Amino acid sequence: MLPELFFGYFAAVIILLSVIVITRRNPVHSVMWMLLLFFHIAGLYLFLNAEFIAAIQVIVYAGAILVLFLFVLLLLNLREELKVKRFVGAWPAGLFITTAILVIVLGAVKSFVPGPAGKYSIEFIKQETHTKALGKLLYTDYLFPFEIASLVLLVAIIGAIVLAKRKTRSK
Amino acid sequence: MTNLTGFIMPDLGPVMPEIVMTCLALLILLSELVIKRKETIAFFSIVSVAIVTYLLAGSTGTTFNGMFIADGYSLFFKLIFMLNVILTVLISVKYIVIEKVNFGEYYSLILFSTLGMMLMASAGDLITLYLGLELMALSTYVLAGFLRHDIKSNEAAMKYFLLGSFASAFLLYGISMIYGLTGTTDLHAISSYISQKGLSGNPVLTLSMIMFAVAFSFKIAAVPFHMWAPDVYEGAPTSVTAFMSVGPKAAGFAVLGRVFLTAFGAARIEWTGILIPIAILTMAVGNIAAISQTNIKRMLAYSSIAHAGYILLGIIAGTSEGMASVLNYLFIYAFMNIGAFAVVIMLRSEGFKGDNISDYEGLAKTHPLAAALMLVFMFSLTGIPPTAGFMGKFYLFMSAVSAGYTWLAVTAVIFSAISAYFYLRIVMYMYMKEPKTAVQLSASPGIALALAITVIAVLLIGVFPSKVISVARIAAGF
Amino acid sequence: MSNYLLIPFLPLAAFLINILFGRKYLKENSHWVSILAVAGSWIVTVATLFDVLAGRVINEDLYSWIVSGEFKVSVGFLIDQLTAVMLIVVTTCSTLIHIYSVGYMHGDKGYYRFFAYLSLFTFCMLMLVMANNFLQLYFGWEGVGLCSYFLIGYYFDKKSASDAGKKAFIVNRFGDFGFGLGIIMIFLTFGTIYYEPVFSQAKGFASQTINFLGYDVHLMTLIALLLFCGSIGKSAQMPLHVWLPDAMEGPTPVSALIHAATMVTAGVFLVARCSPIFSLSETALMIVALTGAITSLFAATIGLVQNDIKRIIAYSTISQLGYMFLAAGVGAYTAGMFHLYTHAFFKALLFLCAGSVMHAMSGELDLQKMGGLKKYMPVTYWTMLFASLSIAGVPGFAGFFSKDEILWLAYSGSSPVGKFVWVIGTVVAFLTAFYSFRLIFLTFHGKFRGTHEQEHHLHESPKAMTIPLVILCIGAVASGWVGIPHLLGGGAHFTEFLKPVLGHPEAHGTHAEEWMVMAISIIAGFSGIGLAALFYLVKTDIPVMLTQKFNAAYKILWNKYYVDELYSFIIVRPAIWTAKNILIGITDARIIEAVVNGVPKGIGEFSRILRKVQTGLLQHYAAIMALGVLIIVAMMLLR
Amino acid sequence: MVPLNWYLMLSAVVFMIGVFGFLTRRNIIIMFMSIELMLNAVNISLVAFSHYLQDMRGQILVIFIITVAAAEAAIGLAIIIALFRNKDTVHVDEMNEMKG
Amino acid sequence: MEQTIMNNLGFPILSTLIFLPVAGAALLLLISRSNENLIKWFSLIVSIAAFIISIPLFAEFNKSTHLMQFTEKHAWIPSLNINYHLGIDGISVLFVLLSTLITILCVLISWNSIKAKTKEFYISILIMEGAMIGVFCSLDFMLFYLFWEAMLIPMYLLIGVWGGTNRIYAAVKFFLFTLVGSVLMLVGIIVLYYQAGGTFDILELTTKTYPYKLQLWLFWAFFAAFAVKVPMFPVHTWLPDAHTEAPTAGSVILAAVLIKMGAYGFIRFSLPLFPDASKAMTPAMLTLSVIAIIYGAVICLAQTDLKRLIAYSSVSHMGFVTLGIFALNLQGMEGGILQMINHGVVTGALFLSVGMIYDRTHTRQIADYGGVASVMPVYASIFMVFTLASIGLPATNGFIGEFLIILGGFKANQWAGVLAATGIIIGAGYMLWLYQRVFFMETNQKVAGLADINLREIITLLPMIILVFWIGVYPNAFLGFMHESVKHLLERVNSGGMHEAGIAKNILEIIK
Repeated sequence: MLPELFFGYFAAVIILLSVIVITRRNPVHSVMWMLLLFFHIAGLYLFLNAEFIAAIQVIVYAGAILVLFLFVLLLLNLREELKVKRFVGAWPAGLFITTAILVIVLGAVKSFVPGPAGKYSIEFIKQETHTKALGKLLYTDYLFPFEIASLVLLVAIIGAIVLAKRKTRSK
Repeated sequence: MTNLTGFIMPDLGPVMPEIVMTCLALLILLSELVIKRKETIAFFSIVSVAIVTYLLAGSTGTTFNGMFIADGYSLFFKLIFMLNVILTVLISVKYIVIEKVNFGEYYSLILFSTLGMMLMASAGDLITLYLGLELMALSTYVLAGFLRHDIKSNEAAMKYFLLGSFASAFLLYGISMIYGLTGTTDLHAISSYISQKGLSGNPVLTLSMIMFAVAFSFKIAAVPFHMWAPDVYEGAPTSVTAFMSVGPKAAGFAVLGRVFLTAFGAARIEWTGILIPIAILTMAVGNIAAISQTNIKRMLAYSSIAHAGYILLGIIAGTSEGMASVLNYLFIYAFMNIGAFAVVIMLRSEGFKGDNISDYEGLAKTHPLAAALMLVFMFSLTGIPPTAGFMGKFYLFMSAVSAGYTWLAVTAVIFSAISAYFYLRIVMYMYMKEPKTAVQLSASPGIALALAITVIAVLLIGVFPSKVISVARIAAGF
Repeated sequence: MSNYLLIPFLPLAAFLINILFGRKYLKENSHWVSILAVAGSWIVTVATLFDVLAGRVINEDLYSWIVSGEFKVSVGFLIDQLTAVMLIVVTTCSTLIHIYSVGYMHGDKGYYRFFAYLSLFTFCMLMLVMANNFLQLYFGWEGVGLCSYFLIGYYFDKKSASDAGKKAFIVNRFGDFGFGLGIIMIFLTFGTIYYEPVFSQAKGFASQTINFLGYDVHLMTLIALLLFCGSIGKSAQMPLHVWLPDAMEGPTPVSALIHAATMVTAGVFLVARCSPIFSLSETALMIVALTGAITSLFAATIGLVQNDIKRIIAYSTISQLGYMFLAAGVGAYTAGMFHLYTHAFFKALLFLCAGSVMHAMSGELDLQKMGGLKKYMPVTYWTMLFASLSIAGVPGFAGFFSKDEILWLAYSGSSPVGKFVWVIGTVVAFLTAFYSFRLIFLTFHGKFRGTHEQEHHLHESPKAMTIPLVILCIGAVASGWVGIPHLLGGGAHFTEFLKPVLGHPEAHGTHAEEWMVMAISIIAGFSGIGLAALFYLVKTDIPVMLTQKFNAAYKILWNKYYVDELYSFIIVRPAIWTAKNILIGITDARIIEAVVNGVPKGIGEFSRILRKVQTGLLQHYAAIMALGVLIIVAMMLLR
Repeated sequence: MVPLNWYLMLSAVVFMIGVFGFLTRRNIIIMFMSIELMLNAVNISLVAFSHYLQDMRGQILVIFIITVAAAEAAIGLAIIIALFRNKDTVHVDEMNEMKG
Repeated sequence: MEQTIMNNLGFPILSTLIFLPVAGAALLLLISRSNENLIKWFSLIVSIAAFIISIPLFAEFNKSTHLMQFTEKHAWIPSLNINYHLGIDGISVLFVLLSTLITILCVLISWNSIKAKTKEFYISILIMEGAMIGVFCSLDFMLFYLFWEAMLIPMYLLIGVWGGTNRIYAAVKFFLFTLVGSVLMLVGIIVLYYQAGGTFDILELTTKTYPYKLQLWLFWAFFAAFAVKVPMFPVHTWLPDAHTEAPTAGSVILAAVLIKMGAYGFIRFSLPLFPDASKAMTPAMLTLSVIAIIYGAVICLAQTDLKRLIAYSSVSHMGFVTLGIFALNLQGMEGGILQMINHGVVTGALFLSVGMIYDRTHTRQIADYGGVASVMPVYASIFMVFTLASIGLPATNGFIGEFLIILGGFKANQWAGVLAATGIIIGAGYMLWLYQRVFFMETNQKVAGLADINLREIITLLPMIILVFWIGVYPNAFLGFMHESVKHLLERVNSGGMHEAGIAKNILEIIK
């Protein structure tokens, strides 16, 4: 019963916070609520025995990405945002579409049958420790994607510089 | 395995071209610091691509636990990507000077984007696939917004970026579902699990296929996930538009073919049901919307949408014949589309945008050669023999008919006939109207070379398609 | 013995020489080429005639023309008795009229052209009569029609002339439509279109019926009637007679040669040539006879009131052609041919005389403006008088013998309508005499009614014109003497000559009856002349009074029974109206083009709608993507 | 034990909330945040799968997703800054230079 | 069974014929744009050379066989079993000759009338020639289709660039009309390929039999392509526009060769490939043909534009051709083929003639003419020859064709024969009326003082005049080519598998 209650709490809060995030008039408030949302998601990860993921959720997502958002928001200084309307005129149409998809998707996942179980049982992870298990995999089997990810980040750096730098160097 | 000491370095042979490509791209990125003449960088880029192309020939095999597959299929796509890079660089050299964005990053971003495409073509695992896709996409977002001071370019980048991320999210949702359903992300493993368990018809499988279809449709600009394309094509720098119209589209088809034919091979009935309406809509909307365009880049955007529709026929056929026709078509498409963009780029000169269709009025009188080249490309895009475009379409329709989709082929040919209307309009403007303004062509050796390559290829493949078709057939697994 | 080839090909050569070199080199000397050629033909014809008289019939192929499977046809020549008669008529008339034209056409700017056409006409006419198969006949048939078109429209800068030429050609096409189908039917029936095998096999099909366009019809009747369609057109019979009066727009020698002596009689020749087929169908013969009879009456009545000198003769021609068909229709082909032969002379003569009058009157054609020309142009007067006597059937003249034979055979023959057509024929004989002499009296007698200037100008025509008149006059008087019936002590040589080809009907009558028929026709002729004399010489106010009293009838006759108007109303105008308003206006423009232009227009409209969907707004794009997802998801998962 | 389905449903709901936000908000940055929301929804399901399938792949994918999200954030925000400089707005319904 | 007779001339004559003009066009590219005289002379020499090379086809042709002659075969796309396979038989040989001849005339007629973009013009003409010959020689469907569509490009340019005022509309209409038709055929070809087990070889395809239902579908797919090209009613409306707006050379090529390809397609492909469907569809085809004959002819009565009138007369004349073809008997078919040549000669010549006077007056309105015969007597005479040939006067070529067609048509269906014959009456009507309005009557001020045609123009028309009479007087010289091939074709059609009853049953099934 307890896990269900626990899940129930987190699920309810996550959904609630999601709704709050996307409905705030002030983007800064949205970011703040999102921070809270991420913490809850991290909590859910812990509940799923994924400590490392929970950690980076907080550190990278909440700590880096959201801060970047906040930074940009403050840079842009959107004061008038508080006065104009938040949603586009046709938001009920959006609501209808999303709800409809949601209903169908929920109908589809209802009968979900998971695939075959792997070897990383909870006991195994507990014995190996989560971070270590993950790290080993990441640097052996998933070395290749890992390298690609590094390139993605490199491109992001180049891109950010190219797009956001102020002075043009062209002759 | 879990013990690090047991780690055996995977075979790097198959992945060598990508590794070299990465190194060279980084080198070019750094070389900008020392080399002042950007043309040299362009030249280096072409040399790098040539080196990579050379390496491609010797590197086949599967490595990284099946995450990277270098087979004929990926090889052929990589050839298209290399071609794309070479032609794009050739037409860019002068253009980016005119646009005042002559930065070295431009070339390295193109190379990184191409690297992403190569990874997509070779992806044997959904994780590499996703990362390759993102690598390509992020580079392209940046390239689309490369004209920082141009509002249209900004807007194009913004639209492309937001919608692209939106589509990626759908892809991820699909990946997560298929992962949950099969417990793996390896394409072959997924395939064998699905056929073994008889999962065909499972709603979650269908849902995840839909999500894949959505994300890939976005990349290939298929209706209704094409909405970004006209705006982005228009706003992005023309050379980037040319690049985007071939590279990411081909990469999209590479993963589409790989995922749907390999991983979801057993659920063909379902995914043809998804793709057929998309294909028809794509052909319809692409061809019809192009008719009333006034901007040539936008028109070519719709044209490229329409072409995605035709190519989908080869995927829907679901046979190796179909795949061969897709490969063949994309190869031809690279030539004719970039050729067309090369002419478009030539019209851009200092202080003159030259991207309105009306700018082409009387081009045959002022610049007969350019007009003649454009004519060839337009007829090729329409699919009129003896140009390569015809051979490409012909083979596509053949594969569709051979797979039993005669009615689909009929639909396609009718839309292809409709397409003649807007391609001919360009020819009509060039040849049958009097010039209003004196258009200045900004020709350069690069563009001249690119045009020579493309036009010769278009005509040569149009008359002697045999080699390309047989190579495509080998690549598609004959 | 292939000299006969010279007969048609000499004129052809003349045509080619004239048309190629006439304009630049020959100019006023063009006539020499043509005259020499046609005279040469005449000489060869006479030689050939003697061969035929000696019983030698020529039937040879020159070369194979069309071969398509079992359909084989050659250019070939058949010269038998019938052909020989036609050859004589054609070459003689042609030669004389060529000569006449030298005077008549003198100084015309298209002099070379005129002679070229005449030569071409002669060639075609000769090909027509000399053919040994139907298709070559058809060639000649259309060829003479073409020349007729050229020559009617000779003064092409006159609208009326070019209209008339066109009308002649097109009206003839209506007839040829049937003729052509007839040839096709012959081929499909007999497997060949050569005369000889067709005629020899015809008897075998005598009782056969065939389904034609859904109706079961007697085969031979069908073929005969289809062929007769051609005759109707060419010989200007009802209802396709309308072109001939208009054809008078051409130069008068042309009217004489083509529209009196030769071409228009081709229809009669066709019926005579196909007599083996016609004879097998009583229905067909009856229709031929009735068509001929009615046409002759009909044309004669119109001729009564016309004032245009050439038109009167034209209606007279129609009427006389009707006579010939009447003859053929009662089975008296020889009589028909006999009349054809005599008619050629006197009718050509009439026309040439009319031409001579016109020459003197500077082109004036209206009888009402003539009068008293006798003293100015005696040769013309006397020759024309003889011609009129001949046509009126005054005993001793050529026309008398042929007309009498027709009437007698109609009366006595086995045809069911024989008696009826005899009555009509007799009435027509009376009418013919009347209007012929009306013409003579109004033209040559009384006082001159034209302008003073015209009167001053009156003169006899030059020798080149009068000599042919005199020669033809001899023919008009004496040509009938070769066919004097046994009753009058003659040998009926003409009939005997043609008998091998055409046969001769049994006459079921006594000598007394034959005398009676002859007497009635003579009375009819003389009363016609007498009445004309009364009306136009003695009491000249009677015609005026009559026209006032019977105004309605007069109007109808004056307007030629409104046939032209009727055709214009039911064929020409509806066709053009349909073309303009229905085919162009509705089918092409509103239906086909509406689809053709409408579909692209619709696509274009749709294109603009699609453009509107592409709003440039990110949310809309995303929404459409999401909507796409929704639709696909719903489609795939809600099944 | 919490059924796997619950996680999936949670994930679906969050994902669709993200979609809704993307479709309806005018502010680009919030639209961007909606995308982050969608990614997090996927992450939830991936981690759940990973847990229930006793397989680490899902979690590895989550790591990559977070990486890519960071990269996307960098580029996305750079684009937004570049755009804001030229256009002085962050409202998407004011950006339709190109349409049709 | 060996189906072809190898070329024994010592050189690949058909390839030479196809590629000589194309090579000529390529060389033209190198000639300086400003050197117009050289361009013209060069094109003329190339076209004459092609004609001279084509003469052996006439002289060396073996008339005693239906087999393909002068054949060449090389692998082209081996992986799809597509070959470069050329050859001609009695049906196609005359069209090849006609194409080479017409091209010379087109070069000559354009000598002074084309003033802008001369180089492109002659390139288009020469490419056109190569493609036209290719269409008639191809024995591989793929090759055929390649040439078939390749023709569209130069023709589109000819109409659109050098045409009249409304040229763009006409060019686009022409292009789209024909394209829509031919793409359907493309699918048909592909279906046939798979049905026959993977071959595009026409000779091989025509030896096989196909299921009746498939035959019907494919028949209509091919019909779409061929009927548009012919053009049959009701898809004829592109023709008046294209003919009217095209420059003289364009109209001539269009009339003389291009629209023949539709009818040629019916003979070469539809009939032998789908004999049962063709037989079953004969009533429909005959009906459409007869409608075209009468419809085209009647419409001519109301035309006010010279070229438009001739264009509609083409509709009518091509109706005769299709009637002859679908009469499915020897006379009709031979007449049809001959009529195709005739129509090419006559209508081509009429367009040439109209072009000559148009160059002088720059008007196509009939009302602007009148009395031309007085000022241009030579021209008038020559025009008369073609007018007469057009209305089918015996001793001209028109007669032979039309007579054989009506004979064949009548044999096949009496109504068809009778109604077609009415077309001849109307034909005489509109042509003579046209002639009257242009050449006769009082001289219109607009044409007063025009110079008669010059030597170049006479030379241009001379071959046509010779052909008019040659075919008219001695048609066997031409009919002789086709006897064997047509006989063979008809055997194939008439022995094609199914019984009448079976067909009737099938039709009922389809109606249900």
